[in-house]
Amino acid sequence: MKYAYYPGCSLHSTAKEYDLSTREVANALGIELIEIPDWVCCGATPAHISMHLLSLALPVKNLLLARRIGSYDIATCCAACFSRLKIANKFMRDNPRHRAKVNKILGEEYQGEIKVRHFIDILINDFGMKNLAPRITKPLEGLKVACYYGCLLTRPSDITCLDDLEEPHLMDDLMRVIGAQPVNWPYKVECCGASFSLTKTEIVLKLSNDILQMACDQGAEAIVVACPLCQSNLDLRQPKINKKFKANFKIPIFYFTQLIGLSLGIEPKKLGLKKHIVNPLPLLKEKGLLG
Amino acid sequence: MLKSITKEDFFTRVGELSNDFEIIGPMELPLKGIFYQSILNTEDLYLGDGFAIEPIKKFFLEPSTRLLRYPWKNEPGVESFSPPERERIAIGVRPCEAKGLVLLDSVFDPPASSDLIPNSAPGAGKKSSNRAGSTYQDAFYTNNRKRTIIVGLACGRPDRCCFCTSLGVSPAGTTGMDVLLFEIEGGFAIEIITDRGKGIFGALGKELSEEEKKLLTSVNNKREDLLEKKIRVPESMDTIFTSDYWDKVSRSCISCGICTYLCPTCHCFDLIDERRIKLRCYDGCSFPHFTLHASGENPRPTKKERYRQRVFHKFDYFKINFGENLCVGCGRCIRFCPVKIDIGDIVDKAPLSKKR
Amino acid sequence: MNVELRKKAKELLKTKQVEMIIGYQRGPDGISATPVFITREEEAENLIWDVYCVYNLSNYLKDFPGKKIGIIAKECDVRSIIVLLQENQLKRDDIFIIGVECSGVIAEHTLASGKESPGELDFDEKCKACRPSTPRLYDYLVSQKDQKDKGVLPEENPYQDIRKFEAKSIEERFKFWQEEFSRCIRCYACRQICPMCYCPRCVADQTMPTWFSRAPDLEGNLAWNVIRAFHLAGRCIDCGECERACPVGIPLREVNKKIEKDIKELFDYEAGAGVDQKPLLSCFDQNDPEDFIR
Amino acid sequence: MKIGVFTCHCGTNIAATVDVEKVAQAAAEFPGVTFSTAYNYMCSDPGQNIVKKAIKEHALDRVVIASCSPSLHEKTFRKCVEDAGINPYLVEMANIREHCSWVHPEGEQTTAKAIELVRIAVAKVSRDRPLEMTYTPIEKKVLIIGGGIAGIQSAIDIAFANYPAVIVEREPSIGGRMASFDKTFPTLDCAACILTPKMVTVSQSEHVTIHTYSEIEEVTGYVGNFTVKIRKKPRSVDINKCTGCGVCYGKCPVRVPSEFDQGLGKRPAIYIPFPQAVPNVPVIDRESCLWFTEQKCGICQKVCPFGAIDYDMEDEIIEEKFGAIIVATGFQQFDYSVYGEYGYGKFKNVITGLHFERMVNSSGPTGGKIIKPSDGKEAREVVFIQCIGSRDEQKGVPYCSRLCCMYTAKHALLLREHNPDAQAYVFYIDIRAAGKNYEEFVKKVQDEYGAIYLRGRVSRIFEKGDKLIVRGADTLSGAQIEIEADLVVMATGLVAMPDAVSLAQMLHIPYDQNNLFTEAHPKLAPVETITSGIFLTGACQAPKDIPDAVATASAASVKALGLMVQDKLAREPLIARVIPELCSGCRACIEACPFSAIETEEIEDLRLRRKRTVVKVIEGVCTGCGICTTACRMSAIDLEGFSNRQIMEELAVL
Amino acid sequence: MNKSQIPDHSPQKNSGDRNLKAPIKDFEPKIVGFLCNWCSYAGADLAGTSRIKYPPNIRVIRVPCSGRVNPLFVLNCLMNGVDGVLVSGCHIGDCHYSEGNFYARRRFAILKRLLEYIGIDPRRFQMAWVSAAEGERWAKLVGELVEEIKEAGPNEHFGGNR
Repeated sequence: MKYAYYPGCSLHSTAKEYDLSTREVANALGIELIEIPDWVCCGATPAHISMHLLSLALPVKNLLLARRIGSYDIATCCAACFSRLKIANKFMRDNPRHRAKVNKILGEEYQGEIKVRHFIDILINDFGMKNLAPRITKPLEGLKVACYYGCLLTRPSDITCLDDLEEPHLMDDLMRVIGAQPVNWPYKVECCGASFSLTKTEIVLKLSNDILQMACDQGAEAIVVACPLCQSNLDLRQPKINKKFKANFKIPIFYFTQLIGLSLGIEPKKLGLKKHIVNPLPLLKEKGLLG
Repeated sequence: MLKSITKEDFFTRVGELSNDFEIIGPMELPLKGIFYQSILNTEDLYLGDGFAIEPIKKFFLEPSTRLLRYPWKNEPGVESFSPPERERIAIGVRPCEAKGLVLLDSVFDPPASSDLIPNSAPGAGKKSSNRAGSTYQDAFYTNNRKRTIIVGLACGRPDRCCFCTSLGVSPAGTTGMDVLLFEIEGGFAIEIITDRGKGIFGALGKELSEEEKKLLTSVNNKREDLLEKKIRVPESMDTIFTSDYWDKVSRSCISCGICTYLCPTCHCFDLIDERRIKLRCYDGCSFPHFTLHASGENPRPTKKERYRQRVFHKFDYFKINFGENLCVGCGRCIRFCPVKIDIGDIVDKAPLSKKR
Repeated sequence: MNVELRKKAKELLKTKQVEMIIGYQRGPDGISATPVFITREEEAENLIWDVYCVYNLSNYLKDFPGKKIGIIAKECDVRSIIVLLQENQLKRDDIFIIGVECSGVIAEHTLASGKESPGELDFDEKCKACRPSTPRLYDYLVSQKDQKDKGVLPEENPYQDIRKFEAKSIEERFKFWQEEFSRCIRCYACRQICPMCYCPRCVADQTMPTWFSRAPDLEGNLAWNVIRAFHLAGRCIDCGECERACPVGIPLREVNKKIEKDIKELFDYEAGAGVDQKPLLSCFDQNDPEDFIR
Repeated sequence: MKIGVFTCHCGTNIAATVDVEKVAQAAAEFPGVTFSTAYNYMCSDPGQNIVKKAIKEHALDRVVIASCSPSLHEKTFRKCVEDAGINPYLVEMANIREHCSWVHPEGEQTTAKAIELVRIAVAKVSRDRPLEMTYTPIEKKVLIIGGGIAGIQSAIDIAFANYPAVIVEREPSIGGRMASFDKTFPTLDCAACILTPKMVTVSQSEHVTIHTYSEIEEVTGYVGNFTVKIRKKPRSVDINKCTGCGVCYGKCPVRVPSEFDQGLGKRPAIYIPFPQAVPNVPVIDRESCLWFTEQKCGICQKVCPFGAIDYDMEDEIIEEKFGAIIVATGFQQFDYSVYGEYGYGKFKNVITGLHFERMVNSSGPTGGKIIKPSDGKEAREVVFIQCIGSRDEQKGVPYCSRLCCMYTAKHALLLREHNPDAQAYVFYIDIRAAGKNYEEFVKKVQDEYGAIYLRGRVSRIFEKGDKLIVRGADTLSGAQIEIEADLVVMATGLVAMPDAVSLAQMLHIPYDQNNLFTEAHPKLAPVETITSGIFLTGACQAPKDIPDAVATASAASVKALGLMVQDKLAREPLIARVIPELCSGCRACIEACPFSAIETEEIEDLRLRRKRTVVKVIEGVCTGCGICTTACRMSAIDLEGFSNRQIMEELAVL
Repeated sequence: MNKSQIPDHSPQKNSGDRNLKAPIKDFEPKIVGFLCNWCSYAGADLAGTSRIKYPPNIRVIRVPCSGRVNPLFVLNCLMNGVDGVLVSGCHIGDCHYSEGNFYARRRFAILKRLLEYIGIDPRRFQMAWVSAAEGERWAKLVGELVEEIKEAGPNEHFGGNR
């Protein structure tokens, strides 16, 4: 199993632990990720609100770079990268006018033929949960998690084609396989306010507070995410939320890859568990999952 | 009279003649083939070894002839078309095609009344001539014959479909010709056969020396040897009329009109009314509707009957009526048949020994 | 593979699964192939299949109604069988399709140039627009293991020539077709060899009314050639037989392909796609283009 | 051929710009014309007498009238020449008024055009053929598919006219959706009180036969002569022996959710769907009956005093002939479980309007109490969401279901009536209350019953404790709203029955992209289909409330009765005609014919000397559109009155 | 019987010796319109009852439905020297027979492109939807057609020998 790996900017910076854990998990499961050499920006927020053509040309540039290393599907973890690459593919397939323009800019013929896959998709559909289950050496028994999918993983559903639009369940399925206990909660696809992250932080605080509150109300001890922006909003902003709403959240926010890594018996250090603002180690210790 | 002329002289003369005559001759269309056409520039004339796809027949028995017209008026009335008054010279006609015209004469311009074309008499000594006894003269055909001088071209390279010698035609035959050209080094040997021929080319060229004549004769004799295809033509075929041989040989026939339309001797036609004009158009016995009656009955309902009709008309019925086979061995029907049906083979291999 | 072909043919005849097999045999010239109709086992030895087997034999199926017929068919021939099935001209149970894998056949007219071996000969034009392939419908497949790689490559854009011609001026286009059609002698070989031209009485032969002139003049020839192509709209599967049969070299495929291209563009319709396909002109889509209507 | 040409001055209407006398003179020169004249008003009695007299005196056999548009007087002159002894289809009209004198100035050109128009008409008439009207017999019986309120009303109307009607109903009882309603808007009549008498009337009518628990298997034939196969499913109870005493279902040990009560109540395995069922004969649900599932029990058979229980009953197929068919198959509720934001149908306390109807019904499963299905406690805060599935191009149907606004208002009212402490919240997009007293009703619900109407969509529902959190927007105030509700009622839209398409194909009637049956004309033929003899009523054509369903039912009955009262069905002979010798049997025409008026037949082919299949036109069904004539490549189908020869002759003289 | 002799020129027709029709300046085109009975013919009637003037160049052939118009009719007109052909039917959705104009639209979309490909001026074959209420539109349409075909000039390729 080989994939061209597109980490994207977050996974090389703020979400380093997502990158680390993804590589560790892939390595442990024998999934080969070849990082696309010289990859560039995926065209997320700044590009797609300022210049449509640029927002297509950037991801296509990456796809073309990937094509050079062989005909592999592209694996990506960041929900925003996933979304941009998928959207670009759709335009290249269905819209001859845009296709012509982009191809002219990049000087190469591309018709949207490369498949873009989220790492969740790869784990579930290529590797398979049946094959994953026997590899679990340290099931995360007793850990109640709320799987939070955010906005870009499933929307728009005709482009992402990943999971159920309103009631996604793929991450819940994965958590069940590794022995954790996903809670049933209604805020799986609520907005975390990511788009206002820098401009109107108070909105983010409000929305993220609601999400954290709902997760706790439903008995979750941790939240699992698949998007660096979700993670940073829920994790990084917890102290501020506590201050503003006079709350006392101390709920760790994991990437799903980190928990899978733990269950596979990978050392916590290698999974970047220390890079979180809300320290997850006390919880894991309490649950006896670090020994 | 045998003379030799240079190509240059010949074409110059043709150019002069084109003032008074319409010149018809073969022209090569790239990638398409050779076609007889009205020639406006003498350079367009193709006098090589290749054969025209359509025979010269189409200038005599035309693919469609407008016969008469009845205008849309209350008063009933008919206006007939008169044949065009224009003199023509057909150049590059092959011996087989010229022989074909002679055969057509027996139908459309019977010899009894045709004194203008001396060479049109059917082969002497045959058992019967014109048993049909027809004296009908077709105004359009006769006019075309009368007003067209035929300048033939002896065949230099027959192909694998040619079998004229089996039908008594020679690659250098003069039947039906006014003039016959032989390609020789540097020009043509030209044989003037009739007075009409003499009238247009008589003043040209120089007599051939005896030696040259001898050479030409020997070349001519060899021409016949170049033909690979030889077939046995039976005197009569009526013993095998009911044989299932016809079913077998006609199975792959697709019932198109190529063999009949391209045949130098086929002359079936249909009378058609179109927009108050009566037209005579080619028809062919190979078509499924050839003998379809108004009642819906067709005495020749399948390919078997139709193909047998074609062979019998050519090698039996016509012989009974006019004493000759209605085939000159030009090979067109074999060359252009989309499914490679070979009438020569079929006649040759006909199981005649089988008694009825 | 000829061995396999003959074996299968014999078996079919022996077990009386079919009464006759329509196939190819070597022609009298020793090079080209001609149709052969086999009813006895021993005759099956004459069967061949190679690059010289140009003909679309499905045209003969209509000659044997009610009989069980085995037919040797390559991909393009099978497409025409599918159209005939669509149009109820054949019963599926009456025919046994011996499919042959085809990687292109030769252009028959080049045989006249004296070339003989497959290497020297050009592939037929029709094969350039066709992917070398296995027939889409068959009852038994004779695969062509040894010849697979000799196929012609599919043309990048099958309608390139058509588009080029469309770009010419209207006068040029008229002049071109006027010249081409002027040679037409109305022998109807194009019609007779076409498997789709099975009308009991073609409109060209009808007299009540006479639809267009039967004389081989400009009007008659143009009307005939336009109507021939039009009546094949959505039915022509580009076996190229009409163009091959034409004795005067009219590029009939260029008319057929034009319609093929148009219906693909306008209605996303491809002839011979499947037995259950509706006839192009007996169905419609609410959203068919109508930018040409005022 | 002796053609008479009659040119009309039409006062000065034609004569002002066309030299009429010149036209008449020119016409005399056309071939076949033996008489030509002009007159001031050709359509007047004296004018028609000129035509009749000329026909007699000059032994004319074909007539051309050069006057106005055929749409005005073609029928007049057909009648006129018929009176004079000529076949009425040997007349053609040259429209020299609407298409000439009125649209062109006076002058040579206009007269020349008039002459040419006459010329074309003379050419056409020369190719006319004498034609006779065709007649087909009519089977005097009407089939009604569906025994809901629309079907019942149709049957009553047809029986009233003393013609037989047959109702085929899929369920064990007639009554349809209406039987499960509590009250009806806007008058709040009790649905059962107004429906039951009709059910009784129809069941007691000597003219009506009811096949319940039956379905349509096959329909062949055409107007006046439909042959229908009806599959009678095995009821397992002999309808002739059973008296409806009810002993059997009292003793049945099985309890399963009741379909009639939308699963809110339970019923035995042998049951009648509701107390007023017609026929009042139980049916055994073989999927839950112990006799059929485990081959034991058999109590009902033992207790039945009449020996009516028959476990061995099998499917029975009966075949009947009908002259007309009324389609009244109704609708189904939109399945709201496609909406993930509303919980994919998983929340117990999210129900549909029909659930609510059963709950609010005092003889229903809750005895008229409005409860939370999850725990049976009374619901106080109830949110109603309108346009579920309606007006939603992505997941639902694009159209408005028309009655949801009204029944939601009714529900809000009934809620307050049954529980004065309850509060109704209604989320809506628009209020569509176009009907007699409808708007007043909605207003009353808002003003007097305190229902809170919120204009906006609900974006999400989720469970929190034993409450449902309903989050939505009030677009009028711009506020986001969250309501902690006990119960959410979905005003689901009306959509086509799941098998509507297969029925339409069986009947050869068209259906639209939403699988609703298509009427012949949306305005002028709203209950007809393009297949003559088949009529539509009720919600199978489009969502309809009860008054509309009843109105269309009566309309459809009148249309069907219009056929019933005729001895024979007269059809214009201007229809398609097959020339079998030219037909290849390719069936392109059958595919193209919008009326299914073409079928195959086998003929003996003279030319080929064998049998082969060709097509033929069903005379009673063909409407003469001529679509088949162009679908046919071989021109083997021609159209009488506009035949190929006629049109080609018209073109030949241009 | 009235019998007279008329000369016939070359049976091998060349387009060159076709008699040219009237000079383009005074050219009055002949246009044939196939009109469906229920919409377009009624629309033309309405133009009449409304007394809307339009050029007299059009000859109307009444047919029940645009789906009745055989391409052979159109071809016959063009081959016999008619300068322009119009097929007019009901607007989509209005067909009296519900589907006829759908078939016509499909059929003539192909024919129109084919005729253009063969080199026949696209102005010579046109299609329109005219409803029974569009008398004005009918008159305008005929006016425009006549202008367009005047620009295209006489259909001199065909029908010269008839």
